[in-house]
Amino acid sequence: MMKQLSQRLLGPATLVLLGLTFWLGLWVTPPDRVQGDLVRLLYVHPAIAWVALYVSFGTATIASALYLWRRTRSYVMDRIAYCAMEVSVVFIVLTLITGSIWGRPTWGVWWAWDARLTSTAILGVLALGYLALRRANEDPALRARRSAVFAILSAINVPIIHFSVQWWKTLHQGATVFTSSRTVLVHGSMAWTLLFSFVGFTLLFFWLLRARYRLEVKREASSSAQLDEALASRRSEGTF
Amino acid sequence: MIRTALLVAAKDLRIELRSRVLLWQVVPFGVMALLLSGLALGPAHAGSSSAGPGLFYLVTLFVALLMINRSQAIESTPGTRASVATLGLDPAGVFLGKSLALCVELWATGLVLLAGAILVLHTALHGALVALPSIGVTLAAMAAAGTLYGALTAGGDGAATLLPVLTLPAFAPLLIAGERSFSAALHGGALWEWWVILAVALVVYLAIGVLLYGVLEES
Amino acid sequence: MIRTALLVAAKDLRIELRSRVLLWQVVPFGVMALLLSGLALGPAHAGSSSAGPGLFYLVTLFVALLMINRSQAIESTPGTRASVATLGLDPAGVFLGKSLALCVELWATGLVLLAGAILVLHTALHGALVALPSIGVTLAAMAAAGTLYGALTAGGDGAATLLPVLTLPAFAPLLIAGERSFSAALHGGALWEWWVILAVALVVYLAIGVLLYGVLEES
Amino acid sequence: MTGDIDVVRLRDAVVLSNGFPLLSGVDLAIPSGSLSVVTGANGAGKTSLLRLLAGLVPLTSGVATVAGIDLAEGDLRQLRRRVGWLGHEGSFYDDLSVRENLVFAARALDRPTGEIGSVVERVGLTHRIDTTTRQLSAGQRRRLGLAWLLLRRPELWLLDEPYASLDDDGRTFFDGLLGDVVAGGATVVVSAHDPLRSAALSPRTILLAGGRVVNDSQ
Amino acid sequence: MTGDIDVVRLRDAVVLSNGFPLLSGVDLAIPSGSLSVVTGANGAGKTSLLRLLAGLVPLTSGVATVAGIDLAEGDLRQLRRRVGWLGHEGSFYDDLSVRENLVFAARALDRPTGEIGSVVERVGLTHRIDTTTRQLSAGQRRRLGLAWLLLRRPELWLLDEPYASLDDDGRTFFDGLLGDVVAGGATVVVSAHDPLRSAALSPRTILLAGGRVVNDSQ
Ligand code: HEM
Ligand SMILES: Nc1ncnc2c1ncn2[C@@H]1O[C@H](COP(=O)(O)OP(=O)(O)OP(=O)(O)O)[C@@H](O)[C@H]1O
Ligand SMILES: Nc1ncnc2c1ncn2[C@@H]1O[C@H](COP(=O)(O)OP(=O)(O)OP(=O)(O)O)[C@@H](O)[C@H]1O
Ligand SMILES: [Mg+2]
Ligand SMILES: [Mg+2]
Repeated sequence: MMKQLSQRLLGPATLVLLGLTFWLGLWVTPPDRVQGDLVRLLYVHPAIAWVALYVSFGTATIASALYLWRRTRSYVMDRIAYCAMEVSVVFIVLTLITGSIWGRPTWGVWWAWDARLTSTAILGVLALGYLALRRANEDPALRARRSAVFAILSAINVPIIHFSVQWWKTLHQGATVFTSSRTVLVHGSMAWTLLFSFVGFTLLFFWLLRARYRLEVKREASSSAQLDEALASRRSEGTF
Repeated sequence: MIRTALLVAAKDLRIELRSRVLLWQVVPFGVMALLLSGLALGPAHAGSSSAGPGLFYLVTLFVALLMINRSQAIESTPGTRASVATLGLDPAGVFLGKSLALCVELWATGLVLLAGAILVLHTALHGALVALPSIGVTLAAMAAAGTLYGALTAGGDGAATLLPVLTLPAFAPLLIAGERSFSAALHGGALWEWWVILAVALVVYLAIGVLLYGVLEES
Repeated sequence: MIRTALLVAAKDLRIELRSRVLLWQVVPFGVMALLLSGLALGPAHAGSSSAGPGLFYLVTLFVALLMINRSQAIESTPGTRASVATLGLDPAGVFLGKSLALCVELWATGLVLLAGAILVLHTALHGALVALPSIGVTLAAMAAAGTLYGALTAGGDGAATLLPVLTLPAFAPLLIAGERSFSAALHGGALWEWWVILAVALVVYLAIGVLLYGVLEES
Repeated sequence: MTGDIDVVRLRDAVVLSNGFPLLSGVDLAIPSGSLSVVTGANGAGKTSLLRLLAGLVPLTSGVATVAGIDLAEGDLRQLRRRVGWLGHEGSFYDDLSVRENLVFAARALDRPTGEIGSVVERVGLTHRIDTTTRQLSAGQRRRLGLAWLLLRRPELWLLDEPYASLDDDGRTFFDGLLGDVVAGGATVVVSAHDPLRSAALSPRTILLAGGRVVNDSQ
Repeated sequence: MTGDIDVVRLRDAVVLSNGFPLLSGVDLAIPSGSLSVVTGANGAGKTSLLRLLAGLVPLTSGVATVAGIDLAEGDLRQLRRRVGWLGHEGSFYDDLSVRENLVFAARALDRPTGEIGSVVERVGLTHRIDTTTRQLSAGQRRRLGLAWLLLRRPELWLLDEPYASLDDDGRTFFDGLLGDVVAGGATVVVSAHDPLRSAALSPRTILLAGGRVVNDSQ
């Protein structure tokens, strides 16, 4: 009952929160002293990056680990990992795009050899590699095992991205939202907008994940309907 | 000759479309190599746009090696070689066809890599557009040379590893001319001479291929 | 586990010695690539010894890819896989053995390339010697990671092209750490932290390999 | 040895490859110590069945137990150690010689390498013992495959068209070998298009069509 | 058609590979329009002989003429166009389907692609016509090889162990095909370990041993 209700509410809640974020971000919050209206990207880029790195890649990694662990091994986990990784590609690309858009006016270039930028791009290639690896393996069990191992190996990159700003002391913004002292360095309406954007994009992720998962289940179901047909035609071979 | 060339090119491209090796594997590899080259050289070097053309060609070169390799691998499963040999295809046509298919694939990959260079290495968009024709010719010459050298190393053991050794020296002049003309397009300078060199190289490789490909095929 | 590892390593090294792919094909490729990278970047960049470590590692990386590829190709003729699978070798041992053989080969090649870097890129001899241990660890980590990723892509179609895509990003941190510690050895700077990162990477890859290699093998 | 009486037990076993059913529901029980021949038209599923039993292709649905190990859940590596496989392309490490390949197998199995000479003698490859495997003729490769199996002495022998490319001597030797193996208590499943020649062997014949068993002489 | 009466004429033909004599001096003449079976123990040199005749391995010494073309000096490509080859591994472009492979062959030979359907029908692959070659079973590959040859209709058919991995139907079809081919005036040389089955065919038998002819039924 609760589960159904929360599922039913996922879509509307996402829409409401994201709508609120855009409304607050574009019209209500003030422009920044230094950045001017560019600061409004603050309500998009960090939240998307957060979802790309932690929420979606994290989901994929945890699901993969659960698949590899014998006690929780099931294709449900494999499917979740796969769908999360696909959605993750979308969010990584969005991170790169919003970051580039922000970088052009602030740094004067679309791209820089900054450690965070490069490692984020590498994460994108890893996610694509994951999808390519799935394509190359046809046996479902082997595919699930191999891609799970690969997802876990790839996850090593996530902390590297996070700490890259400290380790390499480069161009990219240091921790602003999640500082080690956990005090938010922005205030008032901006803080609320930021909060909404994080929650909103996180909900968006789960919404997309659910949609993708259902599609995958449907695809598998339709292929199991095809299976009966395939079995019948195979059995009739050679029995003329 | 032309008919054979088209037949062979269509076959190679169809196999590529079927297996999607290019889309899923070679292109991401190129993008990755671009990122890594940038990293390996450190921000100081990579950022300076004077390194852009060099890196672009270096990466294209490695991608081309993968693709030449694949282009030969298609022909060299044990049985294929014998069955196809007995079709008695015109070697000049086979050469042109395989070059053509390789060229199309290289162009497609080259465009992606160029976009990457513009985004990642700050190569000026305008300069890149000016350089486009010279890049096209360079890649075409690479395709022709690669097909030639691919046939040279085909069949033997470890073809995959022998190929680069032979091909790299042959690519060196192309690489230099391509890089210089790209740089010239970016920073101004004489475009003509490099153009001529590249076009001559293309014609020479095509001519050698048409004349000698038959000799290279396993007897 | 150790017995299996030694058995497998001995077998791989013997096959390499027999076919001489390393000596005749991979090493010349590396040297050639070193020269070409120097050329592609133009005298201004290549001559400056600050690019030396980066180029050295970039070339080593591509050489390593060829060697990983070869290391997997040995196992994957259609029949071999089935026959060897029915020997039921301990996967952890197979992983260690193949890593060991690959590591030995990479070390040998690395030495040659380092000599090339000293000669061609004017890398300081003294600095190179100081960097030697860190290079050794980096290459060992590459061997372990490469074996792991090699198994990941084994058997599927187009394994040869999928391998680099998956391996390159994994090598990126190794490449950076290796390059930085090499640079530190040349120009002074903290060596320790890179050492630690590299050693941790090596241990992590070995541990993952020993634990999970069996999972990756074709069922 | 397994505790079971049946070495192979399949119920409604289905194997899919890219959505195509290689096996479309096989029911089969093979008792330990027996000799069975699997026949059927080209594409009937003989090779697929043997590969399933060897743990080389995954079971999609149904129940399958081989040598007491459940194919869906059990330890396939354990299983593979107990079966012997001779495929269409019985190839090994192409760059190693006949002797080196067998030494590798013997070491991997903790067998004394002293046996190798006599095994090679039995399959008639003594004059080619130092030839690189790549250079062997088709029949010689098949013989090397037999040597590999003789060294391993598996519980369950799975042989895919063993007659193909063996010469007359080879076939006679092979039939003799089968007799010995079965007499020794191991189980043999052979796929073949020709009936076995040896009159001394009276195998059970399993006929496949369309990926399942349509006739069974037992 | 050649002007010669003998399609194949070998005198003391030697083929070396890495210093090892695959053929150690073969004398042989095969008249046009005949059917010959090459037999011999494993490693006797059957495959090597057929590969020599197909122009796939170079002649080291001696004299060899096939279809009027001198193997040492003549245009091998010309020769290859006139022979048909079916090897141990009758494989084609693995990533193309049966149909696509045959279309490629037909185009390459300037044949109408309309024939393909009927050729595939004859070899019994109609239900697999759109299957990727990689996925075919061993016998189906062999059948595709036959289809390839039927499309080419060569002058000289060189078939290496064609029976291997064909099922009963396949062999019957194959024997019928051989009869037609020979009746049509083409020459066929087959290597085989089994005698051909069809009583209607009475081939000449050439026995090889140690890389040369030791017995010839003619
Ligand atoms: C292509 C360019 C860019 C990429 C790939 C990128 C990537 C990322 C990633 C991955 C994160 C999440 C880090 C984490 O939470 O551990 C992030 C956060 C952030 N980015 Fe960017 N970024 C780019 C450009 C920019 C630009 C130009 C700015 C502003 C000048 C910017 C400002 C921020 C801020 C404020 C955060 C939140 C930081 C925090 O609280 O940890 N980014 N970015
Ligand atoms: N993905 C696929 N799509 C369609 N058909 C497939 C696919 N994969 C395999 N097949 C078919 O499955 C069958 C495989 O059968 P298998 O190799 O087991 O046959 P077999 O009985 O060993 O035949 P042979 O006597 O020729 O060796 C073949 O008919 C093959 O064409
Ligand atoms: N380089 C080499 N060194 C030693 N022996 C070699 C070499 N190359 C080939 N051989 C031998 O040459 C012979 C090749 O014979 P071929 O393949 O023609 O035999 P075949 O009559 O077709 O045998 P099969 O019946 O097994 O197919 C084999 O004995 C093989 O071991
Ligand atoms: Mg079969
Ligand atoms: Mg033979």
